[in-house]
Amino acid sequence: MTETSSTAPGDPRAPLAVRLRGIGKRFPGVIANDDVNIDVRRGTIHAVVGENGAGKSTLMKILYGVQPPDSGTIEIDGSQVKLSSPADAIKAGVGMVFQHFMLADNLTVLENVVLGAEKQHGIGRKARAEVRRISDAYGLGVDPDALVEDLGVGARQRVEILKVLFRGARTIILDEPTAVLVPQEVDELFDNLRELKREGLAVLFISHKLDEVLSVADEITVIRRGTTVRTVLPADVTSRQLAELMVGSELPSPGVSEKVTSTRVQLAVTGLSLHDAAGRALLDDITFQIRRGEILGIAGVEGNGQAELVEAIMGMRPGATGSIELTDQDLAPMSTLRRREAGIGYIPEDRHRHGLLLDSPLWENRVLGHQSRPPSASGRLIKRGAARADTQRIIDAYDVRTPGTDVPARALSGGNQQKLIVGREMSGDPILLIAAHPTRGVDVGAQAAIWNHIREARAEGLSVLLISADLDELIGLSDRIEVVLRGRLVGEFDPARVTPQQLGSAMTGAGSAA
Amino acid sequence: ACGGGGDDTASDGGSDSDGGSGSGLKVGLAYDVGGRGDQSFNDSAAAGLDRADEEFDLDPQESAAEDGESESAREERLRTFVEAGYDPVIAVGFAYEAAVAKVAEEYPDSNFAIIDSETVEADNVANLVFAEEQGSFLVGAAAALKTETDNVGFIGGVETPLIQKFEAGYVAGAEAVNPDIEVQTTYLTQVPDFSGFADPARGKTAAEGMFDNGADIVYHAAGGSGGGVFEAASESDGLAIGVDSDQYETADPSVQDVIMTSMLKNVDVAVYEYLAAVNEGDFPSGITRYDLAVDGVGYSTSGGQVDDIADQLDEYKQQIIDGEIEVPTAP
Amino acid sequence: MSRVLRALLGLLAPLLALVAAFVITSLVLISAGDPVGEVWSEILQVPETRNLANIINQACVLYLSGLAVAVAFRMNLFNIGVDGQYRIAAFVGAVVAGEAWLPGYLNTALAIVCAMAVGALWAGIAGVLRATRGVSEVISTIMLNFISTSVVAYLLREAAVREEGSNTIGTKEIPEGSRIGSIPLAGSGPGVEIYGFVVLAVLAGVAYWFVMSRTRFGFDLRATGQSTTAAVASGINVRRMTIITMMLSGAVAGLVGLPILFGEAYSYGSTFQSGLGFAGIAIALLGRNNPVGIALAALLFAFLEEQSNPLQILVGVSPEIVAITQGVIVLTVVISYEVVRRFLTRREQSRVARAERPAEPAEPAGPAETQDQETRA
Amino acid sequence: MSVVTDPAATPAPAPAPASTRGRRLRPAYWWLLGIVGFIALLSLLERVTGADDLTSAGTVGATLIATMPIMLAALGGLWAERAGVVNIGLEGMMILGTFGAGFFAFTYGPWIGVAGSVALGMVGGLVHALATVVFGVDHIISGVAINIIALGAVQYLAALTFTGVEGGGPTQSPKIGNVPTISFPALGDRLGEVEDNNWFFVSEIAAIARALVTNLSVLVLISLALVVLSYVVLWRTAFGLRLRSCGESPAAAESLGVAVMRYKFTAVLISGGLAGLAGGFLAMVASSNYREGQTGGRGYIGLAAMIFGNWRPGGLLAGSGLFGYTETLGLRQGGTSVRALLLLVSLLAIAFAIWQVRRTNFTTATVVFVIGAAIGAIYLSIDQVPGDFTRMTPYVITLLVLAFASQRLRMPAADGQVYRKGSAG
Ligand SMILES: Nc1ncnc2c1ncn2[C@@H]1O[C@H](COP(=O)(O)OP(=O)(O)OP(=O)(O)O)[C@@H](O)[C@H]1O
Ligand SMILES: Nc1ncnc2c1ncn2[C@@H]1O[C@H](COP(=O)(O)OP(=O)(O)OP(=O)(O)O)[C@@H](O)[C@H]1O
Ligand SMILES: [Mg+2]
Ligand SMILES: [Mg+2]
Repeated sequence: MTETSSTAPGDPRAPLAVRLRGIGKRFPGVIANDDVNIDVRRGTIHAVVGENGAGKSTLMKILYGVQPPDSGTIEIDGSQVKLSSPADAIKAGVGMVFQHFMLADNLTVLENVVLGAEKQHGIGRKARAEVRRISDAYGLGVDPDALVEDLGVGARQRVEILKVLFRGARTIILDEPTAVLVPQEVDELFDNLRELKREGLAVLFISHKLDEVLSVADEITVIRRGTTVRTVLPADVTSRQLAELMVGSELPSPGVSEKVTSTRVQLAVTGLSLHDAAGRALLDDITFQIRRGEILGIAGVEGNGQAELVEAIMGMRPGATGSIELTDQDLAPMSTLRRREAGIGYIPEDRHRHGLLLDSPLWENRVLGHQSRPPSASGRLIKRGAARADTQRIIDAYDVRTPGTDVPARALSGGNQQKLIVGREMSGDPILLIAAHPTRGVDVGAQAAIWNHIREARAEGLSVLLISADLDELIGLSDRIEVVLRGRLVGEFDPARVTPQQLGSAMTGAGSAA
Repeated sequence: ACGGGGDDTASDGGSDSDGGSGSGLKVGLAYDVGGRGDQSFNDSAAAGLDRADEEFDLDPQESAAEDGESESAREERLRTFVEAGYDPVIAVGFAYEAAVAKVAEEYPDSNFAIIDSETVEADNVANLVFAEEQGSFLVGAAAALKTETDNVGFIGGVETPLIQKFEAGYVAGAEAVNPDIEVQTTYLTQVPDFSGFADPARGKTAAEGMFDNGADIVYHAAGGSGGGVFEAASESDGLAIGVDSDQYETADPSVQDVIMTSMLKNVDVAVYEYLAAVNEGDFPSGITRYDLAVDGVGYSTSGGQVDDIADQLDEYKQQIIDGEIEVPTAP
Repeated sequence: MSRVLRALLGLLAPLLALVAAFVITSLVLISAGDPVGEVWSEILQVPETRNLANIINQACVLYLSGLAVAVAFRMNLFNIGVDGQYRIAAFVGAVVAGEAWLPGYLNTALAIVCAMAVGALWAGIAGVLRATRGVSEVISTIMLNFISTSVVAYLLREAAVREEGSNTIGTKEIPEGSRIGSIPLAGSGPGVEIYGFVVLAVLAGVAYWFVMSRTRFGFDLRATGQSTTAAVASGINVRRMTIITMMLSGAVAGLVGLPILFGEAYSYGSTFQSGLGFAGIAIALLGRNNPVGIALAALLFAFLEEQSNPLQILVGVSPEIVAITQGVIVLTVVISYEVVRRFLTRREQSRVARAERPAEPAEPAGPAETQDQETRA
Repeated sequence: MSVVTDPAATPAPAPAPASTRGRRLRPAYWWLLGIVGFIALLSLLERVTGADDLTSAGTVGATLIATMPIMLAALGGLWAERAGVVNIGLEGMMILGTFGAGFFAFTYGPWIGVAGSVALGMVGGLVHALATVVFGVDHIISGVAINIIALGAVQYLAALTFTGVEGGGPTQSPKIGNVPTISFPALGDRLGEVEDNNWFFVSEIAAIARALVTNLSVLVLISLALVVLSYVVLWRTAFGLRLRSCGESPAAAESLGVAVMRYKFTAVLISGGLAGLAGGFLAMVASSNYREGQTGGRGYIGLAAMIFGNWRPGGLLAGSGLFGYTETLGLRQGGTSVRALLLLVSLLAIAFAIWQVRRTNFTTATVVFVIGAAIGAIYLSIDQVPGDFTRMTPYVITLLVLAFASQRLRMPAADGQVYRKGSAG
């Protein structure tokens, strides 16, 4: 996509919306930010990129008053400010959409929006009208009286943006807003951003998806190890150069993997259906097979049955009808544990909720899901020594950055937590790996490593069911892609020939399946 | 719960002289849950002690049990008294039954008295027991004589065999007067929930229920919950019968007029008489039964509401004393 | 190095709490005008052997109660119902033992098994309601406590034998041969004995430790407690675990009354000690669900109870003052653990950070610490 | 510590759309319908079984008195938990309230007594707030500790203050004055006549009205007003929205500039004050002095009533009302009234079973039918429920109702979680 912005990128005449100078922030033992300098001009989209843990979120939190900086100055619209709480930042016209949604599920959209800004329009009719007005003006399509828990991710994202606009923010921070969106939603979001930009707002934008960054940003600042490395114009760099700037060295070229798909079917799902209590179909007659050494990608907008499909295969959802066979064994009568024992590995979508015991040491997390199998258990007893040793093996093999096997999982950064989970689920030689968003929120380096591990295992005969919102990942990794829409499989694609745009329209039901 | 005597310097209960300056008879009194000031059973024992103290100038010390405490805590309370030189030690309440038996054996040279239990047999233990059923019989008869609806009530605090004795006597007395009388009975709680002795709100609700259901006189053996019974009686234009001591004298003036009579269980007399004997150098042992014959139980007349039936009641009393009427001890 | 430090800090926290409790209690005493010095010298004097035996006995009972609560706590279940469970179980145990269908210690064993089974079933009601109907175990166990009071009262009256002239009722006495003998406390005269059941309590503690930390069942239980969602994903049947854990907790609760039953009272009656279940909650919390910690907490509580008992007689101060001490200890122990934990977490994090950034030696966490929001919070 | 149903442990069948639909309908309308239906049901039951104490004015009046302390405690729980702090210390704060009422009302008169009970409850709330909000202590631990401390402190203080006072002792205060009551004797008598006529439904309404115009304590009115006030403040004001947001998602609230800690702190203080008032009510209105052990676990019951009421003011009023009602029935003419309830429960169970059959849920249907039939058989075979069992009625009924209804309960999402400042993001 070529740059068609109305404001010239880096237009020196545009006034500075944000001017950060010498920002420093230390956490015990960590320098999260060190001498960060960024200028953001009004009417531009300014992207910030960097590895996991580079300090992007920390910097944004400082700009939003969540955390105080140790050093440095912040100027907003030309005047120096001291932000000691989000309230100060909101007053200064800064709004932020956090990396993880900041919404109260059990409150309505309206309540979520007016919270903290009740003085503006009250909490009643006037506020509702204002929400409607903003929603219409920017085409957000948000119903103020809907319960947030009933909304999908895309709608939540728009509520977050509405929150910011409602407060009349002139400077908007978006921390990884696209991680959970499908291409169409991303495009919509970007259209919204460009609209905001035209109105003279300044947007700070964080993403690990460098193509997106190049397509939407007017300027890009790279952060490495807490410090600003360089600010570049998107026209001047390729995504590979950008990645190398982030990492500080040359990226290894991705190894070519050979396909060894055999004809033996390892997983056969036939006529799988599932209904919710109200009788709506969550899964509707799903049929597919995965052969030995094959990676089947499932593409779909979140909430179209992916989670239910995974849970049905894992045996975590009672009530599914149809048959699921793993190497000719019927899985139906098996509990989740027995299915795992039969050779299913499972990388869950939400690692904090489904993958880890955050307060338990790493070695206990290694045991999780393998509590009935060697090396971590023998009979009814847990073998602590063996579990520790095997954890160490995973740490070495998967490059999990941790001082040891006894630290609690919570102490690891997201990327390292993910690597531990991948290592765990790959151990015990599974036949089938169910990988839901295996690299979500993981930086490019760790991402490549995880992909490599999956490819290597495939070469030895592992079948993989890959679910991902990252279409590049799907296309790059899968042997075959099925698209799921409203609980049904609506089309199969060959990753060698399909483009993300084609996939995207199939996922939203816009274009009929190829 | 702590006995009042402990704070003797701060309190003006006038219960005891300053430690050591008395005649030297060191008396220990171990109360049941509630302790001095419960306006009920324990207070009655305290009154006996106070009277003895006044007359013989003792050196008393008190301590009260805690709710749900262990057996060893009760034993230890007695031992502490003995070890600190208190002799005799009076245990108020059947809960001390096992503890007294054990400690009395450990200290054969010390003397003990226990109220409401006759199972402990030892040379150094006096059992002071009461015929509550006999007193209750009389107030039951009084209720039956006074009722205009032939419907009376009984409210027990906690359903224990002791309180059931009150019930049994009361019902027997009422039925002796009028075999067709309706007697409503309720207990507020059951062991080990002793809050039935301390919950006037429940007492009031239960009594109201009885008044609404046609009763016009309600007898309570519910300790502190009795206050609620009196209030209910006052609000429902009914009458109530007090228990243990003459509650006409101790209850709040606003409910005085509804207290028709009280079943007297003269724990104070028992304590006093025991201490009087001890003061004489005599350590009684074995069972002393306080029944109608010795005026150990009875009914009160203050307020004058039962004056008109006094003759009939005295007749029943004589029949019981003569053994013509055998009052049951269990319902 | 970290282990030693950890241990030292682990000791520091309770010590801090004791000091805080001491100070606060003293302040209360002073402001009420009570003799502080006498109170403390009475409480803190070395207990006589007789009192020591009482302390151990009482601690044994409290320990079992704390253990019962802790089993459920480990799975994030809050069993407020130990009180009802132990009473109904002790009653049934007493009836069975009193009937003496089997001879000698077989009878004892049968009664213990029955008591545990009844405790398990009673707690199991809450477990089933939680697992199948989603009823919060907090409410159901509170309700079951009250219900068990009525049930036991009713059954006791049905089963009671009453000695002539006694105002208590109780179940049939356990025959001599089925009682659990006491262990004389070393170097003391006759009559100063501790419950033989103490041995069983210690065994229960060892079993608790072993099951929790060494077995798959214990792992599943703890994992479910930490995160139900992760437990489900790892193949644990959470419903089943909920029911089993509640039943296990109830089974341990079934033991609570038995030391008293077999070592001292020999029957269940109206003066049987009550309220042990609630004490168990505080003790489990104080002992941080750790078998040794629970033992120490039980000993501390029993010590305070025993030593405060004569306060009224000897010093003239209401012994309830130690309840304040106990409560303050429970509260301040957590606060000081929290302070210590935050300190350790910070250390842990700096270690992790160093491991994550091998190229860049992390700076010592000096002034940055004051910026940490945790210290401000 | 999860105090409440974990939805993951019990995959709730409750469909989102259905609940949304329910939410859209006017709750006031449902309430009215429910109350009218309930009264009609009771008056029918009364006719069938002859248990005429079910809806007498006396029962209604006593129910009001029995309900208020539980309801106030539940309201205290509501304030704390809506702000995300579990308050198991309600019992202790209530105990403090009973003493506060006893001491201050005795010394300075009834209204100061009310204020005193609130103030002492707030002291408990303050400790809880300091521990949970400031020091980040686990809410359960703090609550349990407060219960221990409060009990000990009150016993100690009572021994110190009431010993030797005329009419008082270490375990009780002297009699204290009540706050004024409202009575319209003439109206009450007229209503009494209507009640005595035994007209279906009308007499029952008259009985309720009569209870409301006879000896109605002002504190009852204040308590009921507090429920309404709590609803208005929590659901209709900006302050309430902020407070609730702290219980739903403190991180979101903080990210929008809400001073989470301050709101939580305030909420727990108010919670303590309400629990204290519950104790004060017990000491001043339900009885007329402080007595040790007076609360009898009502704080815990209040907590249960709040959960029962789905963390809503109307719900907790219903929960505590059900509790107060069944307790009152058991205490008054338990034998006959509770027997009548058996019939009701039996019929409801059978109806439920039939409904389950229509939903082709045969196992549930069978189990529930058998239980219903068994209860019906008990009803037919006795004419008085023994005392031991009437006393357990409120607890059994609560369990039963929860067993059938609790899957719809939903607690504040961040309830019980320790929140640290700066966790936003
Ligand atoms: N509250 C905190 N306490 C201690 N350390 C922290 C805290 N927040 C962040 N850090 C540290 O600061 C570093 C920067 O974290 P930050 O979240 O800003 O990274 P990021 O660039 O946003 O990473 P990602 O791309 O994964 O979102 C992390 O490595 C982490 O170790
Ligand atoms: N509130 C906090 N308190 C203590 N440590 C924190 C806190 N927040 C973050 N950290 C630390 O910061 C590091 C990174 O956390 P964070 O969740 O931002 O990782 P991440 O790489 O951004 O993961 P993800 O991509 O899943 O967001 C971890 O080491 C964690 O221990
Ligand atoms: Mg980030
Ligand atoms: Mg992050």
